Amino acid sequence: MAIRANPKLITELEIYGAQDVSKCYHCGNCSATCPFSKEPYIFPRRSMRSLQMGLEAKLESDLEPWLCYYCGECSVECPRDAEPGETMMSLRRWLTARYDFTGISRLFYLSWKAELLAVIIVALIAGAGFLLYGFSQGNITQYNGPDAFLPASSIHIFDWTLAAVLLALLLTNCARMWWFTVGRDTKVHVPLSAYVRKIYLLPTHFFTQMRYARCEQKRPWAIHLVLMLSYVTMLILIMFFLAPMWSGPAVKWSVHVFGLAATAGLLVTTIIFLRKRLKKSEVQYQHSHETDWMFLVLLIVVAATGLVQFTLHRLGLGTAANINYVIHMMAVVPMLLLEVPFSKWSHMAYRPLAMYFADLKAEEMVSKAREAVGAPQAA
Amino acid sequence: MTFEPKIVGFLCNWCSYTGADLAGTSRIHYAPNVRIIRVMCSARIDPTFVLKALHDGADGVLICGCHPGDCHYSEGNYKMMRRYPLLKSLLADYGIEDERVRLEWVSASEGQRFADIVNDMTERVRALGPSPVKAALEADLAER
Amino acid sequence: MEDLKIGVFICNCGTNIAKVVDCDAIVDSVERLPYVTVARTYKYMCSDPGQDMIQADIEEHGLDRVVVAACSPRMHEPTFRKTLQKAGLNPYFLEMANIREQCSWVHDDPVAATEKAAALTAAAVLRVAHHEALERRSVDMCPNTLIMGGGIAGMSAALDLADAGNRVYLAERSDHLGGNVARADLTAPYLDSARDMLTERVTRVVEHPNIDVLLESQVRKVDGFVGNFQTTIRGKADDGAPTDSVYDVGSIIVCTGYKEFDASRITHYGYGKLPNVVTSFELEKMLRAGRVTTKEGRVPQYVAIIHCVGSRNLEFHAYCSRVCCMTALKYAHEVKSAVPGAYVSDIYIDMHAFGKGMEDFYRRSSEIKTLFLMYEKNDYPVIRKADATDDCDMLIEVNETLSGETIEMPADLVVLMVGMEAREDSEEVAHLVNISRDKDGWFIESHPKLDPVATTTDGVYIAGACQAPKDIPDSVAQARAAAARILARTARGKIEIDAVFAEVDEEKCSGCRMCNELCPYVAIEFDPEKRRSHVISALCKACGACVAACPSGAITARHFTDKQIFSEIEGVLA
Amino acid sequence: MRTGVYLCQTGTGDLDAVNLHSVVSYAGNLPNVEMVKDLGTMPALNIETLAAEIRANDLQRVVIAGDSPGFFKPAFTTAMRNAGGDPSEVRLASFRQHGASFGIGTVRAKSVLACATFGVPYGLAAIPDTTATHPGTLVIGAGVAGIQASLEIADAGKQVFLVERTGTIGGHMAMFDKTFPTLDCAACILTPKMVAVGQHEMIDLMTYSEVEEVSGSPGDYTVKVRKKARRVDIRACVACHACMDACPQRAPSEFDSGIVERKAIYMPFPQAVPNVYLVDEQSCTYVQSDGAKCGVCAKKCPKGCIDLDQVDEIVELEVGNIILALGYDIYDARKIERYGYGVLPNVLTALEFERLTNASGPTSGKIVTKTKRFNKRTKTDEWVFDAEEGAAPASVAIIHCVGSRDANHNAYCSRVCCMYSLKFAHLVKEKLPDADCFEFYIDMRAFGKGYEEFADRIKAEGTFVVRGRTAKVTEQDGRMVIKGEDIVSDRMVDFPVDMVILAVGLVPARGAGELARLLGIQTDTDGWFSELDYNSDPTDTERGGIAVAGVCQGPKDIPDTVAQAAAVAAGALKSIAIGRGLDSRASVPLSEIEARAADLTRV
Repeated sequence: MAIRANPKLITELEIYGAQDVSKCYHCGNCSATCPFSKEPYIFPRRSMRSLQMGLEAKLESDLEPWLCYYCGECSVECPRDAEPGETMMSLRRWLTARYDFTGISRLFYLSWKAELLAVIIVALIAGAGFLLYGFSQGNITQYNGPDAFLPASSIHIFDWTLAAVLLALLLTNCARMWWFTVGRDTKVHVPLSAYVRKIYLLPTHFFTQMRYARCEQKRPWAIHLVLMLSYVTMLILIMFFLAPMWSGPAVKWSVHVFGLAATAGLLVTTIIFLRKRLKKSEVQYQHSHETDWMFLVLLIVVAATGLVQFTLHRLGLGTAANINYVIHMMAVVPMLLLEVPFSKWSHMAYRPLAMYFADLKAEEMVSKAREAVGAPQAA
Repeated sequence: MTFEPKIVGFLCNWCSYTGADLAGTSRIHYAPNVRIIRVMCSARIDPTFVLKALHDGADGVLICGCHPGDCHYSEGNYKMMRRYPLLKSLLADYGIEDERVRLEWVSASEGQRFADIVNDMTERVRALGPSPVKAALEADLAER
Repeated sequence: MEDLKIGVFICNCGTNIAKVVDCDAIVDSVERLPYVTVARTYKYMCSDPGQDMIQADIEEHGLDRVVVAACSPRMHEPTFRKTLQKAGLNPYFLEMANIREQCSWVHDDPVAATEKAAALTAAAVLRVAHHEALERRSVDMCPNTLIMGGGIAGMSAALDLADAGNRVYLAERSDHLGGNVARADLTAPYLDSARDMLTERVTRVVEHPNIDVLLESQVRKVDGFVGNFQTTIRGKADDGAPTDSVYDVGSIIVCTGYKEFDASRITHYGYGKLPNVVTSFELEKMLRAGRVTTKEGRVPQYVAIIHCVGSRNLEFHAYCSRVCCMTALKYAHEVKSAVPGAYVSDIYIDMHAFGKGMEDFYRRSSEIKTLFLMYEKNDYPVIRKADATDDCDMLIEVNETLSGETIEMPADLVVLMVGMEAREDSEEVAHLVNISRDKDGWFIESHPKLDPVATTTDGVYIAGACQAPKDIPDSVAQARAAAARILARTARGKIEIDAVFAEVDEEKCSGCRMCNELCPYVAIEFDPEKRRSHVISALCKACGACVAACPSGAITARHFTDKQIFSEIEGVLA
Repeated sequence: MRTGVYLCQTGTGDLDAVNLHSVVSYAGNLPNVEMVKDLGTMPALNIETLAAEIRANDLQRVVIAGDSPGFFKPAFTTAMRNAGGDPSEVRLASFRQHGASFGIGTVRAKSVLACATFGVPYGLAAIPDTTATHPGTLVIGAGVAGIQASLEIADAGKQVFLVERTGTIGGHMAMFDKTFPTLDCAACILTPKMVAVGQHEMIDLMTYSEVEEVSGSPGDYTVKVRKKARRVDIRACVACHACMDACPQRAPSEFDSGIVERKAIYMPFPQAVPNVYLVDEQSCTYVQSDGAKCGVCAKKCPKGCIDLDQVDEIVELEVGNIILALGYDIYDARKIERYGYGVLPNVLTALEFERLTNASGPTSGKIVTKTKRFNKRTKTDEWVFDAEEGAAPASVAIIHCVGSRDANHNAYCSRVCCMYSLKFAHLVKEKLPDADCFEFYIDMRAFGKGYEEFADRIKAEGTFVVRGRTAKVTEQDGRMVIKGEDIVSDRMVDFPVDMVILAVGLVPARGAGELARLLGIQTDTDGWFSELDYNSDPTDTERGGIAVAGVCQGPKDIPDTVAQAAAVAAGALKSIAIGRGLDSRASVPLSEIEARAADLTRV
């Protein structure tokens, strides 16, 4: 059955960052250079091909973009400067938009103005909400205790509701991802047992990012790992240990040590990323999409205000602490509400899932492919 | 003493004779039994040349031309190629062993190949012993 | 045989020969041979004193034949021939025995080597006795040239020849100069103006005092041989009536070019049935008119270009037409320029961007987002009408090898890159000037590397796309190469004929005409009156094929006569 | 005729030399020019706007001026038609095409533009006057191109000075075994030509010599040639190898592309012309020690024709024409580390394989892999070709486009690699029928007469032709592991072979750029000599009496090279025939071009 080519798609992908894909003349260098390119997942060339021809359905069902960590080797070796690495990155953005049923993600990728506006609005609403709530029932000078401006208990409830919303959004998108990549694939059928058998892959990939470690340079992997772990630690602290975090002014090392470590981790890694993106010395940081900046900016604001928050509180400056906290939340809320489900943060969920799915499908495919092993056939 | 065959070689000027010269300039040693006669093209080699050589006491005849497709005169060697089987069948009728007359393609860069051919042919002809033609002619003379 | 005096000179070549071969022994052995008057050895025969020695002996002993036993004749035959000449002897009274390359350098046993050297020298002595005095002759060379075909190749050759002061007759079948290039507007890969180039060429040709442009003219008859052809050309008189006129020329250049492949022969492309399937030349017209639209007059949104139409396949032509790839890329650029919004796709097998500037041109074509689809040889794309619901007029189904998918490419306008084909009159032309054609009908050059413009008929040259598909620069280069050949000869004014060639003894000739067919250079002519064949010495290259083949032994090869070779055989076996 | 001038640049041409502002103001003052507009680089043209503009100024002719204005022409042609004008009145003023670079840039651009506004081809208006031409011709480089050109001219009875840098003529072609697609042996074709050159009375052959200085003007050049000290008397030497046998010093043989060694006093190859020895001063102990050590060859020479103290000699030549036939060098494969050339023993360049497979090569044409050998002099293990000990490779991989078609190396296509790679495949299959042979390519460029058929034949012979250029070569227990993508069968290539042949591309010969400066001619961005006009004048150059032939103008195969070489001969011969040749194009002043263009429009 013939697939209809769509020459227009390539133009759409430009906005997602794939500027040079049309230059590719298919020498196969990139796929051969890539440490992850293994049968049955040969990339990035094939993805570039599908993109050049605008085979949307095919691209939508591809897991390859998620198997690429953009070490940049392919882009360096490319004889036509077609930037295969950047193309894969752009495809990840495009896929994120495709998985997202709300269409918000697509909107953000296509127009940075929209994203900025959304972030500002959400931030303002959040800020206003907290202030109203605070003044309605508490005392601005009080940070914690009985008549605190923003009592930990209610923040706790707020966090949980936020998490629920966030999770709901993310899960639906993940479900869609599954449907596009595995569910509706008629060629490969993955038995339920396999899902169960390989479920362990999810946490391993999530917490170790072990695939990334296979890249030629190890440093990017380390940085990513630190960032990711710090983020998760912070999430856990806020979700489950909010009260002890809140307590003070005396430092409660049992929790705060984690908090501080995570904050440090976040700060350091974000600063590293910012520097790399500004310097543009390495291929993978040469072309930055607006969403990349937004993500980093929000993150550093959150981390910084978080730290300030901690100090003010320890110094017992209630009023300042409360105001700063509101600012902190003005960054946190849009980040959780917009970035995590609709933008770069969603990779945290999609990547491990992709590895998991890829593994499941590979089992089936490889067994099929086995028949045709031997010397390459004459063209 | 061992029998030293006399072999007459007809070589085309452009490929084979040049190849034989190359064997020389590259100092590739080979059996001294072949005496080379230069012709412009293998197509010039009249079957009577071969008969004449055998009649005058040659124990073998070696014919060399350019590889098919390489002929300086575009297709002379093909003419030789076509002529050769006829010549061979004729010689067979005369009872002259097949290996005494040989057609080979030698290019201007095949000095080594030429040397190998000469050595090989010399060995084969030596194994065959003196040409029957010589003996027959002497006998013939004796009768008269 | 009259009383001969033969001198034998054996070179030691330092130790090169003397080390293995006992040169004095050879002297003794050859002295016994008939007619040998002097036999000497010397350290370096090729050195000046060596040559002086030979010269002195010739004069002193009145030698009339000379044998030099030294290195290969391919090395020093010219040297010693000159020596003989200096001594007033015919240079062909020399024979060399190759006792270095083919003796001392390849053998280590002195006895055997000396024996062989002696035999080779003896052979030379016996042979030289039968040598005849030969003279290099020369025939007059008519400086005029007939060029068949007024395309870019023909005009380029004409200008070179005419600039050098030679008369050129430029015969063109059609009513205008320029050939196929005149149909193009821009040239790949730099998109330079083809029109400007032609205007320049045509103006110079037409205004050139030494060029006679014969439009609507056909060559009807060619007689004679190199340097002296009589050509009959049928042209139009002022009243339009056909008139034959005869031109004497020394050389002929065939630049008859090519014709485009007839796309309608490939049914699955629907050319002639689907209105919006056009050939490259038809698109060229649209571009020139500034009107790139479908037959219905709509501006096309999708334009597809299909490569190798009639080329590189089993059904039609196995060969590659060489220019289509770049022309296709040219169209990709031009269409994008003429219809900025259009999506151009380029359906190809291999992208032949081999020449200067071409790979860069290819890169640029992808930068402007031309979509390249690759198909397997002999697995053609198929074009069908699209459905009403589609946003395009046609759909092209391609088994796309780079993705391994079967792709359906939308198209409103399909351009077929038709290949090059030998003109239908090529057989006639070949027959006229007596040259051969390959299986595809292209004229065959005498040797692709030695001699890419000459043919097996001396004095007749080929240039441009009539020899094989070629782009403009390569055609021009070839045309000028042909001109160079002719200039070299006209510069001398005469054609030197090597003294070594074949001759027919009319007494013996039975008129069987076997040799006529055999000669690769068609140098043997049959005279119907005498019922005898004779050799046109100017054309003979002295291979001797005819000599060996002549059933009545009527043909002799000068300097390689049966007598000479027989005595050489006797010599080597003595 | 109301004319509008638009300046549009593609930004690819070398335009630093053109002052666009002065060109714009110049255009404004040209007769008939109603409007001048500079649209800058790679403008996005809106056809309707253009049409409106043409209508508004009611232009009858539009001139597009720029580095490669052709790229914008169809847009203007369409606009012209939509505006109801005559589409054929869109003219091009191409700066690149007519060599508007270097010093002449701006004035050349102006002349080209002027002609276009008059609707006259620049080539027609800018024909230079002729100057008296000296009958002698200098040919630089004695490869097949130089040899062919020299013979063509000398056979016309005209004097040729043939200058060759190395010790022998023949160039790269002499190193080849077979030539594609006919597979006839290179030596059979070339040696007769070489001998002819050596014996030709009209050719003054200067091997081991280099052009030092060129002065004078078209038709009358004075050339200083340095005849490097060969240290062997060409006329006396009879090529006995006494000297070579005696010589204790060794160096890699250039002719065998370094796969074997030669002596310090050597003959490049047995069929060299002139067929005499020469001393390589770099490796000669005597020369290096300023006569203190060795000198044994001179003592051993039976003819005493070795003069180790010989010094360079400068000769001065008077010539009318100069033909450049420098040829090429091959791309240094070491620059592409991922192929491991120079590190992995059995990764060879194409030229090395040519010598390996050549019947007259070090192994007499036997294809073997290298064997490890302990070198007593250097006290190190080294990999050498040994016809006896060397094992025949069971599998050979040929990688195309090495250093070519690659933005990181040479962006251009080297034109010959596809075909010679196929030839290699054939030779491997012919000599080792059981060996597997793989070709890894991007596009199979079999464009010439009989090439496509040849490619088909090779595939039929069982060579695996794989689309997808190999990305890297690594070593694994003595074998070369190649890694790439087999695009057509959608698989990764990752298996070991015994020998890898790199189809290295061609690069301009060493010193080509220097010579270009010396002669005042132009080279393109890749360093190849620029022809006067890509289409109509592929062999002449900007400078009168100087022509280019063969690969030094751009990569070319042998038939195209030979054709071009003969073509340059035509140029030289015609000027000699009438004693006058064309002057340089730059000799025609702008004012005169304007004048000529003006009255050419009248006729």
